[in-house]
Amino acid sequence: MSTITRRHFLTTTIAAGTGLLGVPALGTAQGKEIVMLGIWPFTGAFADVGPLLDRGMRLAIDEWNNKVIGRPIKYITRDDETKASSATRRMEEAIDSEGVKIVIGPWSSGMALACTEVAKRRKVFYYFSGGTEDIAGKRCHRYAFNWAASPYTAMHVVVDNYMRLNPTHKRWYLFVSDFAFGWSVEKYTREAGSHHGIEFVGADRMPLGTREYSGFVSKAAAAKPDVLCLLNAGQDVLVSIREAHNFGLAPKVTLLNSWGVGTEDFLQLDPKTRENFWVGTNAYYGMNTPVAKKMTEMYQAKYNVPPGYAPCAAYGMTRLTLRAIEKANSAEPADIVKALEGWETQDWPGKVWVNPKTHQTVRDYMLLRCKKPDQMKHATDFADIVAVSGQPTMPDSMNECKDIGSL
Amino acid sequence: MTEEAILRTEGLTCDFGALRAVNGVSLSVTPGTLHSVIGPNGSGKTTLFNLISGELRPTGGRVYLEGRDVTGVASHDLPHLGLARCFQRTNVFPKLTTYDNVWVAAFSRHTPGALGFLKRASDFASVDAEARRILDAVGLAHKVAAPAETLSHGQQRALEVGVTLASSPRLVLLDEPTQGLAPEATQHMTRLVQSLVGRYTILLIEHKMRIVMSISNRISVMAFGELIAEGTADEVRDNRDVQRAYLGTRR
Amino acid sequence: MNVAFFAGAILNGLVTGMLYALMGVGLSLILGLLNIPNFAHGVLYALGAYVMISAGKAFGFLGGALTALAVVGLLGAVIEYFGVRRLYRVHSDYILLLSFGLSLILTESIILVWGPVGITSQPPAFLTGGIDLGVTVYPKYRLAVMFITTALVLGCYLFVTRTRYGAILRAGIEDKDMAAALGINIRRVFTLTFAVGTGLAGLGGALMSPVRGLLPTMGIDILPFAFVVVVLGGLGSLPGAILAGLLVGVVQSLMTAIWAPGADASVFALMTLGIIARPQGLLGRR
Amino acid sequence: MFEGRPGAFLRFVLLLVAIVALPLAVRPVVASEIWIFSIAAMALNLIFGYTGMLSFGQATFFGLAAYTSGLMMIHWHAPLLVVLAAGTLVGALAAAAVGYVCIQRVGTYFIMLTFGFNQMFFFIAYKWTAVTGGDDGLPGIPRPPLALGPWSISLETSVRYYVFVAVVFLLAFYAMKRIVDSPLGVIFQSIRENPVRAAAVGYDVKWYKWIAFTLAGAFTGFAGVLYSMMFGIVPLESISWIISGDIVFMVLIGGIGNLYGPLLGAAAFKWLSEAISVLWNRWPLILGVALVLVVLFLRGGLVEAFARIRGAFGGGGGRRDADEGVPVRVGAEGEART
Repeated sequence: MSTITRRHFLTTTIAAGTGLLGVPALGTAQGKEIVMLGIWPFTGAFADVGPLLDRGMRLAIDEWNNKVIGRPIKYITRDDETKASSATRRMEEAIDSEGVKIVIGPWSSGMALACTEVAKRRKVFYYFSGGTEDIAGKRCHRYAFNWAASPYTAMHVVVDNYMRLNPTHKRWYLFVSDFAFGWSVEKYTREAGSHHGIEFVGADRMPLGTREYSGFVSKAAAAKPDVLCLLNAGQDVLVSIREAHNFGLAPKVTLLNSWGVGTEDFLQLDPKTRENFWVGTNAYYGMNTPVAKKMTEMYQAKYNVPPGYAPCAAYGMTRLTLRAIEKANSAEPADIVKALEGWETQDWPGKVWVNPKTHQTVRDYMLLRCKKPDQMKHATDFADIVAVSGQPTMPDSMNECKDIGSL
Repeated sequence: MTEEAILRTEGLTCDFGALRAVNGVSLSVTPGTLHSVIGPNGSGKTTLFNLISGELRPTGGRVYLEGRDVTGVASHDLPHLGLARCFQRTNVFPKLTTYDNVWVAAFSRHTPGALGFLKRASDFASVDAEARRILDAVGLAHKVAAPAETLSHGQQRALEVGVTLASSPRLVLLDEPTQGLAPEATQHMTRLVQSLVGRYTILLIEHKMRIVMSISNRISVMAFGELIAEGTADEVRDNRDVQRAYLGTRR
Repeated sequence: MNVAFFAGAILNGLVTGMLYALMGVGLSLILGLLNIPNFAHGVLYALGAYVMISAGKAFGFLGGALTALAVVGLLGAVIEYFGVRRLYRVHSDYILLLSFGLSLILTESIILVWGPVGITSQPPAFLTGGIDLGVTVYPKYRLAVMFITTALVLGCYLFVTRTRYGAILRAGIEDKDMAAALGINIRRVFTLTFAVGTGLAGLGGALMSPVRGLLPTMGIDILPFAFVVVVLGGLGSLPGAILAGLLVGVVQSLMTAIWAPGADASVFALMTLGIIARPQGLLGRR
Repeated sequence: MFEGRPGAFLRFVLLLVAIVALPLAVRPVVASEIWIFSIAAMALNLIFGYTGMLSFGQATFFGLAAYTSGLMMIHWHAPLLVVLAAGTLVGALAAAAVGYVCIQRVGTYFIMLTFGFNQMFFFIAYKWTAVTGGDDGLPGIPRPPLALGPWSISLETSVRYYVFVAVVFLLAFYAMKRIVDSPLGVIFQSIRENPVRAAAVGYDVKWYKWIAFTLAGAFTGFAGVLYSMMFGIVPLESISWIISGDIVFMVLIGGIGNLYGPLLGAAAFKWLSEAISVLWNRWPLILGVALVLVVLFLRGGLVEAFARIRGAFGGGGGRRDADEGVPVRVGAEGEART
């Protein structure tokens, strides 16, 4: 008795139905437009950095008033949500639906390792600035470049110069953010430290976004270090600084953030907490290169606050890319790559050389020391620049990028 | 050795904390008969049923089913040993169709082996036939495709019995099948229960005295968790203890 | 690993433990009522912290915390009145999914109103900095939070077990139909219970904001641990939730000190063992 | 296969149409994701819709299988079919182990146990950075070619991968249909409807719950492997309770207790989140609102919505269904095996 009851309903397949309701059309007009994607974290652990990166990239494009080699630039952004899955999905979607050929970002090294795979598979130009050595190392490929200094150089600049000024500080305790960035900077901090007989009295690895640092700080206090070296990132840096002060560890023990954002953190710390806080960074607005000075003026005029590492990095990468397009007189990824490889020029960090074999940008890294509140000439005169140097560069033998691969 | 009683309990006891709901009940049921258990509310009848059917674990005493000690055996094993029970409050599968209700009970006795599960449910002709036979027997043949929850109260009681019979048991425990039924439906249910005698041994809990007296071969009377009398309908009717138990004067 | 180190770890464990207890008590009240885990509980904790930040600017620390308690409690009442109440007669899984939907809405709303960026909040002036306890230096604010949350949890426990209204509440949780039959306006009891439960979560967020700082996802990070506390303590049992809260807090803190990677996973292993070993929880009945 | 049941045949044809039409409507990557998550949603539906157990930890099996297959492909360059089999096996074994513990409890305890186990495995994956890559996920997963005897078909492009995913989805769908149409289907539903009576008629309820949980783990693991190959990375999110929540979301939005509900739910969820996420960063807000509305007003999900729409437009010969008034419209698989 197979009466057709109400249950035998006609299923309209939702997939076919909803699909027709105006999903972004496949492939916009390829035409003359050069589409540049800035994939930044607007949510998640690095949500505060996304808007600053967006400012930096927009600043560079505005400087070129939205045109390069006579073609209009279409700048689009996507939110990677500080999650590897979202970064890949959004990047792939932007390549498919907007015809993106140039990708800059994201901010977190973990996301970068995911995005570089997509860039390799989809053969789009990819520029990243971050602490993981893998982009220009183990996972290098022809389409990917790293704007930041190599962690090897950076950690040597920080450790060598810090020990020069504090020869007796031999006991270091490390806080390491447990992802690609943290592992890389830790490896080279230890390597640089070995040259100075530094004793690493302890190291804790905690996930990015850790908020409960009390356990770690009391553990560090028990080890009686001379230096608490913060190799973590984002808000974690600020939380660990405050807890160090709450638990009476600082200011007795020096706080050193070897790969930091600088200005953005200084703004969120009150002057007393900031005193004698050492920071190594790729970009501090006090850098006296013509490009850096001009950029700082433009940024300060627009946002009346000095730019930190994030906007400077985004600006620097976009600027170099645009100049490479002009050098190659083409916006095709392969041409941009060839234009950049082996290029030696003056840009934000001063002298810049793009290593053709690893696509690592060889450039200066900075070490800063925060001033005492009474020494500050004005509200944003945060720190003295202790050292600016691009030496030593990583010996080729140590580099894991054996074959950069073909286009 | 062929045990003459299909079901035998020895000193069956069950405590809920301080309350002793069933106290040392020893009862035996002769195969092929309709054995009723009566007693005022709260005398422990349903608890006795739950002890026999494995719903509750007894705190003392033994239960023998066809000579095998089944005390404390899990309730899902008993149907495979020949015992099936129906519940005082209708306890069927509301969203499943009437047919599926009976079919699933019939299938549980059917041992398809591992590969059998790959076959489509509609491929089991023998189970299908068994389910239809029972649906006809309980008068629900015309309600095959209707979900059980849409049946009237009377029809649901009939389905309750149908699902119980579907496990093709040898001993059937019926817990107040006529509960809450209108007079006309009660008669229908009584005829149904009577039609089962002979093919199954029946242990019945029933409040309506006129029915119990007319259809029972043997009656056990319980009060305050204890067995106070047992015998044929006439013996029980004249027994002073039974009257006192029902009239509420304490012994 | 010297004494100072363990003392610090234990104290931290007690602070987080009391927070978990506070969250557990709120969750337990609602859980006892609805027999489902309230997935929105975490976000209400976060909302409390954010309301505290805004209100704190105007009314100071204490005023901010009380505003948080009131606002989140009120929101809890609204959620119960307009949403949960319609689902009492329906399968409890739907209430769970309603709370899951609400957690999505509230998290995104927090981001819309207060922005995605993490905010750090300072404790009141007289509670900043550390105090030397001889054994170890320990932040004054954390000690203060520990005492406040202990007082709150005990207050709540006494309210539920000693007062007349508490008895009505427990009757409602035990058997809502019977309680209604006895003439208790069960509707109002449930709305108020829900409000108290959520209010406690909001207050927990407000008090913990200076310790942990604010992030829109802070609620989601703490929710799993609040569940463990409730399940370990026994469904609907307040003393159980308090005991379990302290246990989980201390175990997590000690594990962080000894073998940090295993800290969080060990808490869930604790829950699983707990349920298998003592099915109804440490002090639970059902 | 559909002898005498036109409704079922019609639905299957519509499914085939959807499989062909989908990549035209949405990007192939999203279309593949829809079918991958349909498998995971079907698996949860077997436990939740059919057997009545709401598991909030399906991501445990999804993630474990994804990591296992990812590692096999990265380190041993294992072939495609081996990896799919391995992922399914891992999903099943993990589900058997976790399931055995969880089914000892029912209701809220069961939900929280599945959630607890999910969190435990999440934190293990989160901290075991050497193997799983921790927070950054496991990148660099190749997409091995489909080796069938002499032929070796590359799946590099997203369209080819879509075709492959659609075909294996159909196999998974057919397998699930056989399970649901087999006696297991009815037994699971009887356990959902009334576990006490199911035991009383002779079924060891825990044993069958365990079978359902393990089968679902196998399907979920299978989906996890397909997911790992799609983006070439296993993100930490694949084992986090967010994915568990999404899968529950899909089953509920689509409509539980029926084979096609989860497919509708997965399609609606993935398409909705893809379309909106590009337009508005706060898209989960809309999903939250959708979930609240479904729970309050449309508990049968899309399946019921279609039934109502169809009913409103003169539902043909179907007589008014007597249970219209019943608050819970859990649309049980309606075909009576007549």
